[in-house]
Amino acid sequence: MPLTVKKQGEKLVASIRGDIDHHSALALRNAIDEAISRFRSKTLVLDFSEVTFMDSSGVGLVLGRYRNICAYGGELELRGLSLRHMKIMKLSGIEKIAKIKGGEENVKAAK
Amino acid sequence: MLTKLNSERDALIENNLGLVHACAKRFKGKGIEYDDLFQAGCVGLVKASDSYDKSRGFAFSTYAVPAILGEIKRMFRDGGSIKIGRTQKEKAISLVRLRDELTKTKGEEPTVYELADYAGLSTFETAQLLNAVIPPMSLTVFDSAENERQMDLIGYDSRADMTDKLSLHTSIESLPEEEAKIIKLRYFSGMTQAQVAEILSLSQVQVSRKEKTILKKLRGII
Amino acid sequence: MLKPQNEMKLILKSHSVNEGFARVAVSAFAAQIDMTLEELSDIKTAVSEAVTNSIVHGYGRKIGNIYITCGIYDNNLIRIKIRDNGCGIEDIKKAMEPMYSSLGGDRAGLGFSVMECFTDKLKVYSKPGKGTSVILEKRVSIKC
Amino acid sequence: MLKPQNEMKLILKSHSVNEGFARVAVSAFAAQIDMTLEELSDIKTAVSEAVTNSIVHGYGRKIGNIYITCGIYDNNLIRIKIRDNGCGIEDIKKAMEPMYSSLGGDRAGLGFSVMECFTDKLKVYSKPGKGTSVILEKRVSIKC
Ligand SMILES: Nc1ncnc2c1ncn2[C@@H]1O[C@H](COP(=O)(O)OP(=O)(O)OP(=O)(O)O)[C@@H](O)[C@H]1O
Ligand SMILES: Nc1ncnc2c1ncn2[C@@H]1O[C@H](COP(=O)(O)OP(=O)(O)OP(=O)(O)O)[C@@H](O)[C@H]1O
Ligand SMILES: [Mg+2]
Ligand SMILES: [Mg+2]
Repeated sequence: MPLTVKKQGEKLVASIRGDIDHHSALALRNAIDEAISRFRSKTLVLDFSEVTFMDSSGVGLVLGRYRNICAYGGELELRGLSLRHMKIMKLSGIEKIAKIKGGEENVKAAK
Repeated sequence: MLTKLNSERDALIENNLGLVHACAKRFKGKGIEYDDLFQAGCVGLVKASDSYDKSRGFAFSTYAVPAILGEIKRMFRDGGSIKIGRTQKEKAISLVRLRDELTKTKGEEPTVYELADYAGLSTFETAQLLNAVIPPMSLTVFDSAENERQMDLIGYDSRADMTDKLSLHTSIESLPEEEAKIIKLRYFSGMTQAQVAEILSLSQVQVSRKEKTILKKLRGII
Repeated sequence: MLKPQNEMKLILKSHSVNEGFARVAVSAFAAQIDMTLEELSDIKTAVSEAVTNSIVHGYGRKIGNIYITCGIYDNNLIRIKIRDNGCGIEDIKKAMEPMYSSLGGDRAGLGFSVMECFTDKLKVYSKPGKGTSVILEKRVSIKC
Repeated sequence: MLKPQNEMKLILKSHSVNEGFARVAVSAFAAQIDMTLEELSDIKTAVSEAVTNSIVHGYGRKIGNIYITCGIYDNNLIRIKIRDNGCGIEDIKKAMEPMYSSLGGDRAGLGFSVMECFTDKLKVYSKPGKGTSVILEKRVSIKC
């Protein structure tokens, strides 16, 4: 599974590797949701720094995990988004609800 | 009788070296030296001439070409069986690195043609490889170009072999706890500086600075 | 539309494992025009969206054929058509609105927006019960 | 022959620039089965020979379509068909003999021998004036 889930302090960090499309998103979703319910962390961090391809299925993956972590009263943080992936994310307005870290330049550059 | 047979066999070999050249030429530029391809092909030719039976009515080439190709094919096998994923990934990573280098030296992003040209690959192959992996390390702005290279050195470069890693391991024991932790997380767990910063409640800039000093120190020790 | 300089047609089954293959095949073909990696990724992303729609919406649980045509025209124009014989779209205008999705779950409703964002032209033809065609055009920069 | 688990069809023009694309497309599709790099390049090599023959011999100076079907079957069997509507082959047995070539120049007459050597099965069907089909089969080793 191209996914590593680690507990880092209070945070649950899920690092995704490889391509995120509709085909790969299903397994990623199940694994991340399983980790959310097991660890019950207040903060879910999704790390995209090793994602090689992403289309709108990646946005759906994020929105779905956002809904899920909200149900636990937690919050969502996104890391390592490249300029290109940020551009796609921003079509959904996700930056208004999730904390985006480590790519401030990208957030701005992606208009 | 035996000597006659031998001279017949020698003639067969000598007269058909052209077959070996024809076969070897077919596989030029695929990562094996022409001389080696030719050598392997000759082994096939010798085997074929040993077992060739004229009375069966086949032309010698019908018999020899599959034997020659078979030996040449074995050469490619003997490189060991490499799983696709890994080598493709390595190749792709070096392509992206090449792109970054070219971007730096030329001041603008190279096109796929230019990349292919530099890497000596076809454009189709290049496109396919880039599909396999485009490491976003180089696409993200937040990791400075410098520590990318540091990561490459220890993370990906196959020349940074195990002995380096092992000696690094023993030297780390002599470091203060926090410093040892930074190096372990960065180079043995393969984490990014941002990840390490998170764990140690430091800023990424602090991790970057500390890492540089520790590496200098380690180089002194090693 | 003039005749393409070169053209390929690809027929795939609507298995989701083929999404990745469709991206690779189209971008490998398109790469015979010289362009930057960014432009190549734009094409990949748009194709991925259209193919995924045919799989997810067009055919749903069924397995059907997806027809992809990719043509290379003068002045570095790439034209890609992705067609399915699936359920079709009732209201194309509504379907193309950002954040609209007829499916719940994890769909963001952004597929068409992404296609628009990463190409120069997007056309959608569809007939309910018959199928859907998406045409993507991208003109890549000419370098000397 | 049972139904394939997955299958793709590709239609190309007989421009020589498409040889490379055909190789890449087939190998990208075949790569969904786990195999070694050598096995993958065996497949590429064989496909390349067949496609080149359709371009060089089948169509010659004309430009026609080349039809490639690639199917993945149970037990890691890959089956590839390369078909053209070109001039066809009079004497298939003779054409398949090593070092036989109907064209002079740089052609060594090794194409069919290479296909045979790098696959597990090779079948050739042809009708003069109608066209040629080459079927290549390769069973790749299962690795754990
Ligand atoms: N090929 C198709 N066949 C049938 N309906 C389609 C097709 N493509 C798109 N649609 C319809 O258009 C809607 C919008 O598509 P779009 O790709 O923008 O969003 P989505 O697929 O629902 O979500 P996302 O692409 O973000 O995962 C879909 O929900 C679907 O109802
Ligand atoms: N698709 C085809 N259409 C018509 N004739 C063909 C086709 N494929 C092969 N042939 C005939 O079979 C002969 C042998 O083919 P083969 O590939 O073995 O050798 P070649 O193409 O002549 O030389 P090489 O492949 O070494 O460059 C050809 O010379 C040609 O006459
Ligand atoms: Mg969609
Ligand atoms: Mg040939």
